[in-house]
Amino acid sequence: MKTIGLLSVLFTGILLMIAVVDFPDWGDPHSPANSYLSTHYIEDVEEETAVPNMVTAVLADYRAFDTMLETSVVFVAGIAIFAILRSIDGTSLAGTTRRLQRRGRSKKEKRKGQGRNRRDEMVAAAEREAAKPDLIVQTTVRLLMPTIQLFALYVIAHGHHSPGGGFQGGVILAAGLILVAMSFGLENTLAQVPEKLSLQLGNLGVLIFAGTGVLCLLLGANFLDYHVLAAIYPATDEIMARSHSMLVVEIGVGFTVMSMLYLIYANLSSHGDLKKGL
Amino acid sequence: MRQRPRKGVLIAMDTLVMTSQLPLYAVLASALAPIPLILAGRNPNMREAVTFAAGFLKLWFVMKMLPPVLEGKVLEYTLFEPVAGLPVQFRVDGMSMLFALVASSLWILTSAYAIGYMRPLKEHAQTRFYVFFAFSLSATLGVAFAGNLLTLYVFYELLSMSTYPLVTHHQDAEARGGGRRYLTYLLATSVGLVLPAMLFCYLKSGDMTFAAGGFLAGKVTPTEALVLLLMFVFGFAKAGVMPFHGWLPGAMVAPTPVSALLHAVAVVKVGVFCILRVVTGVFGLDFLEQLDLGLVVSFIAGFTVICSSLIALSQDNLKRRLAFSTVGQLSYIILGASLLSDLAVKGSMAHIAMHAFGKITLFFCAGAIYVATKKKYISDMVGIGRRMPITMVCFLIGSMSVMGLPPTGGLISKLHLLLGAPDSGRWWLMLFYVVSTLLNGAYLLPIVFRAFFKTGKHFDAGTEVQEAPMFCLVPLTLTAIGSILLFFFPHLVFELASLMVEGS
Amino acid sequence: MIWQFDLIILVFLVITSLIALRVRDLMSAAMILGVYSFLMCLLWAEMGAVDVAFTEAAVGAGLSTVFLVATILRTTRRSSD
Amino acid sequence: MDIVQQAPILMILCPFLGAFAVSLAGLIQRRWCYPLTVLFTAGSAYAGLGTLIQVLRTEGGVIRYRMGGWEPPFGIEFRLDALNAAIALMVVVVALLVAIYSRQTVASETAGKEGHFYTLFLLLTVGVLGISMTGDAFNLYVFLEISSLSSYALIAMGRGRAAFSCFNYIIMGTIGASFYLLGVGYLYIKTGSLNMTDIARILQEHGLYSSNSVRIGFLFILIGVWIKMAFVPLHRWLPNAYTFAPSTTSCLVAPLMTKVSIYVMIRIMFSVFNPEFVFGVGPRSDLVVWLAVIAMMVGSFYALAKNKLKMMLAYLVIAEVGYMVGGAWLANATGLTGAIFHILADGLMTLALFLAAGAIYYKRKSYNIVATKGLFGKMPFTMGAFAIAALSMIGIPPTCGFFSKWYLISGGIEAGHWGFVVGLLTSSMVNAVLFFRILERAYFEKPELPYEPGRQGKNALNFVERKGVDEAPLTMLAPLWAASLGLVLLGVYSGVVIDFISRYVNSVGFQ
Amino acid sequence: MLDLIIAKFNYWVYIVLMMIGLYAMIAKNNYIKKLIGMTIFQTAIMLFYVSIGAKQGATIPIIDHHGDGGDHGEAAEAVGHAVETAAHAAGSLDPDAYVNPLPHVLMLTAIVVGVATLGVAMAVVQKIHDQYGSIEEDEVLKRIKL
Repeated sequence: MKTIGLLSVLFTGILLMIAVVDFPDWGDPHSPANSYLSTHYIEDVEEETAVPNMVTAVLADYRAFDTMLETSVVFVAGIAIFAILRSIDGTSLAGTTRRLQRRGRSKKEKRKGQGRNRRDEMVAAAEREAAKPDLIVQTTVRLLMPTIQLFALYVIAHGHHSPGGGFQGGVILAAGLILVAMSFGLENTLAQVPEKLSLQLGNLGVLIFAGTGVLCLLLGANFLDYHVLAAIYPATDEIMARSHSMLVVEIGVGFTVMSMLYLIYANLSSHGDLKKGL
Repeated sequence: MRQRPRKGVLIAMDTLVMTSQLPLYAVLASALAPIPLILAGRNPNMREAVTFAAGFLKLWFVMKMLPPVLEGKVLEYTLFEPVAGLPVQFRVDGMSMLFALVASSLWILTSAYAIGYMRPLKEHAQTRFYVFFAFSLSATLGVAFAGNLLTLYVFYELLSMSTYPLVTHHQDAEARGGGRRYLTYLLATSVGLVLPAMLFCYLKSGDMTFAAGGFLAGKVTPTEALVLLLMFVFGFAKAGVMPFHGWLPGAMVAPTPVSALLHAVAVVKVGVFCILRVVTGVFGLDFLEQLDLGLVVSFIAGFTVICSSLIALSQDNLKRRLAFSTVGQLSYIILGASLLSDLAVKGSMAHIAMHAFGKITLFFCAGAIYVATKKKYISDMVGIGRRMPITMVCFLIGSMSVMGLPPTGGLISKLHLLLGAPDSGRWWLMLFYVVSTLLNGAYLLPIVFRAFFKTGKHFDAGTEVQEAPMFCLVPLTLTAIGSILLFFFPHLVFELASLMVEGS
Repeated sequence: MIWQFDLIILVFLVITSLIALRVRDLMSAAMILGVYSFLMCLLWAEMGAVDVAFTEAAVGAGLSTVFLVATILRTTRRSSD
Repeated sequence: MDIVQQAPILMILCPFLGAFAVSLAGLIQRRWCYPLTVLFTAGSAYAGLGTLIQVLRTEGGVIRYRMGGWEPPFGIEFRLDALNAAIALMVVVVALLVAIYSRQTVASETAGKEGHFYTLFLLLTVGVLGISMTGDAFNLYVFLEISSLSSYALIAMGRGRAAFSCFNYIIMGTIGASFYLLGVGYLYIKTGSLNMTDIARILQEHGLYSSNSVRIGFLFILIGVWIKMAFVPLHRWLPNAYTFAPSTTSCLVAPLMTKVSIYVMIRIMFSVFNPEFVFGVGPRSDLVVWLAVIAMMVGSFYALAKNKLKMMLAYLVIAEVGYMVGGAWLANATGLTGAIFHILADGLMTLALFLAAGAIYYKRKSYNIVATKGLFGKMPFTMGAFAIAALSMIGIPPTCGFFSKWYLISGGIEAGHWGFVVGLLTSSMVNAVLFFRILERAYFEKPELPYEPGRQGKNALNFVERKGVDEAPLTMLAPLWAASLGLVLLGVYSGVVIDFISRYVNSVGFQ
Repeated sequence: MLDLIIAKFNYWVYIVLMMIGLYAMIAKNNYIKKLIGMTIFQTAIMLFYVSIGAKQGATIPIIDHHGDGGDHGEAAEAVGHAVETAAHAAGSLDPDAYVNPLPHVLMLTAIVVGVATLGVAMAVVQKIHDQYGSIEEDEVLKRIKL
């Protein structure tokens, strides 16, 4: 395996290096990539969409379809991890685990003797000790949480004008939840934000995105062609309609990303039974 | 070498092509029969009635096509066009007609015989048997009516598939082995040889429709033509040219009506029919003569004729002996075609019909003996003439037809074949025919002789006459009579055969 | 865009990636991967790709590491290579 | 809203929105998932028909759908021509049939997770459908990832070695997708565009074909899709992954994933690049055809050595990939036509075979070929359909397998590549041996259940042998027979389909 | 030659990173190590894309409003060096002043895809650990053969 790996890696590497010779210089403003599509985006983005952050504009409007699918990729990942790890009836997965672990351990014992096992136990005990809720951590998290969430909301809402948007905001929200789950225990967090709710939120997020698109369809334009939505928003022209719709869409992205990443963490850290986190 | 008259080509241009749905109906008559057959499956009488109805319906459709064909018309019907400019198409001409007539009339007799055979032996899954029987008849007619190579190939494969359940009807270890051999030979040759040959032809000539004088002339180099010809001759393994004859004795595990059908009507005849079609319709006699390729085929076929007759001599199982006899007789037909003379080709065509009647009689007799006495081996049949005189008389008639003795139809076709040899300028090829006729006699006549004039351990002087059931007896008598009738009235057969040679 | 700065980060990237793969303790590897991601995020920010850098900081250096740690705690910490 | 104009997007929106509807329904009442899935895939199939008709009617045979109304190189577009309209329709039809079929298998194999299963099922359909419809190189990558991620999950839900083989699949799949992404990046750095048509135009106008990075970009895209389609020697991940997946998953994944990768390969080769460039350097195309021949041999002979029905079929998928890649690389129009037609034909064949295997598993609780013993008596309808599919796989007329082979062999002869012709014929024969071995067992032997070490205990005890005919339920038989009859119909009407496909092939511009 | 190395050093390093990641994916025995390799591999490709979009002397792709905010909400903070306000008012920006936003958009997507794949892969690793009690490839293979 090592030789095959090395050979194939060398092969790809050499190929790629041959190609690099042919590349335009790094940072060349007049390379084809920097002078064709990007010129259009840079020059016309504000006129066409009224959003100064080009990345947001391209992400949520020109290539909004990509973004919608990307959101659903997160959704797929959440569902996928759930489908793989989660044990519904609680017997099949857990049962085999225990049996196999026992078998595995007995083999290990035979091979390496008792000492290793005792050390394992000590490590486990230390881990158990460390896993106990810590007052300092909890207080800090209590203090931090509102700031984190506020910042996340700012990132989502202000994505038009500064770096950020639905993704980043959603990830920060999820990180906040995960922080809580780590310091207060997963069960406590799940009591506040249950699994079902986050799944529903995840669905809701993509549906907000896709729904905006379908609304455009219903109003007679192509999918995700926001300009027709001017008919719905009060007092906006077609260009501002794009800008507003992008915000709506970003909020949808934020919902999905937050809830799905949170769910992924919940499943991964609790090994699919959602009982005990890290 | 004598130049063949060019008349045929001229006639071909004059022939009227007529669109008609009759060929389709004739094929569908048996292809759709399985539906009522399955529905009536629980009631044997009803089921057999359906079979007969389908048989007569089919024969009627075929007969309806006879007058226009005799007038020299070609009936055409396009089914669908899978490849642009290359439809799956029926074209009914004299040759198709001859084969279709033989097949559809013998189907009725075989069905009747099947009743007499299957019921007393209490065979299982009889409905399935009749269903696939009907399917294979459809495929046979499809081959007969095929207007181009593609169609021919399609129905050829369908025939292989639909006869497989028949061959392996007993579903035991022996049937399994035989069936496996059957499919291995047929599929390997058709996929491995015919398909590429066919595609090569198509790519070289851009055509596939059978035409008088063929469509390959001038399109391929002599070497290519030789390879293609060999691929076709060996590829249509149903014709049993050695060394691809191995499936035939293997397929003897089938119930006798199936063997009869395989040997006399459907499968092997389809093989030689295909070769005849390819020789006349794809290469064209002129083209082959020009390249002098007939001789190669002659030798292959001649070798098979002699070899198979010798093997037949050593067989004790009656059905196996008949099987090897069939292998030989098939190569007669191919040998005739390879002579490339009008006379011989006509004879080949006629021999399909003549041999069909003769050989089916023989198989029917073998089956009847099995039904009545459960005897399979020739050594056990000494003196059986006392027990089953009618059967054995018919057996004698069948043998005579196969050997080509008067007053049976076999004589007439064999005469044509024989005379075809000097006609093509290779009189010494007659040797093959003469030697093999003698051998035929050597392996068939002793059976009859010993049946009547000797006493064996099973049948002594005191044996009472106890024939097979009527359903067995009547068909075999009818086919035997048919063989004799063909001696006196061979006109229709030859008219159709000459239509083929001249018009095709 | 300051290429000297760029070059230094790139060198560190290669070093961290190699260490992340060499270390036998998976937990350390996960942490070093976090460092790697953070360096990558710096690099992108320096190249003007602020949005990407932001996302990488949150996702790569943050969540990925958490996921890795979670899995390592749920399976085993040691690696044979 | 003009329904006809919007047909392409509706085709993809149906399963997309359906996925979320099913996901929500799964939270409330799991019974609703199945009918909803069928409903949404049926809607998609209906829209697919509409799209096809629209393509047929349009002047020039190309319809374009702009996402968000933006001009193509700036926004994303769907671009449907004769090539992908047919393939997209095949995809939705397969999805619909599998959806109908899935009722019992999903309930029994992934009990309690129906909602998630169907959500992933629909998203996988979205991914595959999107790959076949989009005209944007990067959008294709996103779709590729959606389909991959959902197929990872669907496969990992299986039993036995599923997780292990799924991990290998993830590693290989990620390498494949990343290589594709890398290749697109290389094209982007030279052309500055992501739209396929636009890339093709720029390559042409600026004469970039001789550029090394364009060539290597092309190569990376190729290697990427080859990994995705399990082309020899990159095929090792496939058999295990397909074998241990739940049967519904393999029914959906096996006919779609590899075929769609082949579509991507053809699209990149002939729509983004052109034959002149692709076959410009002589020995290279020859080499690929030889690889394809090896793929056929490896697939067929390994399949022969396997005693698990599904494993066998999985190896056949590898062989079939060889057919199609070889056909596309024969460098002539006939071969390409054959390859494209074979995508459709093989999609249906593989579907029918896997459906039958699933039905057998459902009734006999084993994939071992011993379990097929005597099945003609037990499950006559399932085996009948299986036999038709097997005949198509062997290439017996009038099934479509024959006609696709017809074109492939013609292409091989035309190109003078005898190795390919012989390889294809050999592989057909091996297929014949393979399938008749099973059909023989099913026909001649007495029904019997194999002893499988892993399946003793609870499951084995639950199995009660019933007397007489013990056929799969109608919801499984109906799609199975639809697929099998589809094979015959596709064969009979192959003329029409080929006509349609040749519109694309003619536009490619072979000399 | 030196020119070549200096002008494109970013690309060289990305190739090195990619090779490291790819090698780990193929050759490492530990599943988590493979996944770490996968992350490195993917980020290397992202680095490549972002490098495509880099421009000498350009600023981040957010249009800088010098006090003319008003209708478009509040003005963003001034970042980087100045952009001609006059040119902006006329509606035509200098394309050389901003880096190419398109690769950024693409890589945002790629990052998300990367983390999604990582998550799914880790779930599978946990399942493998359940079944075979190990996350070393050779150990798992041994268990399967048993």
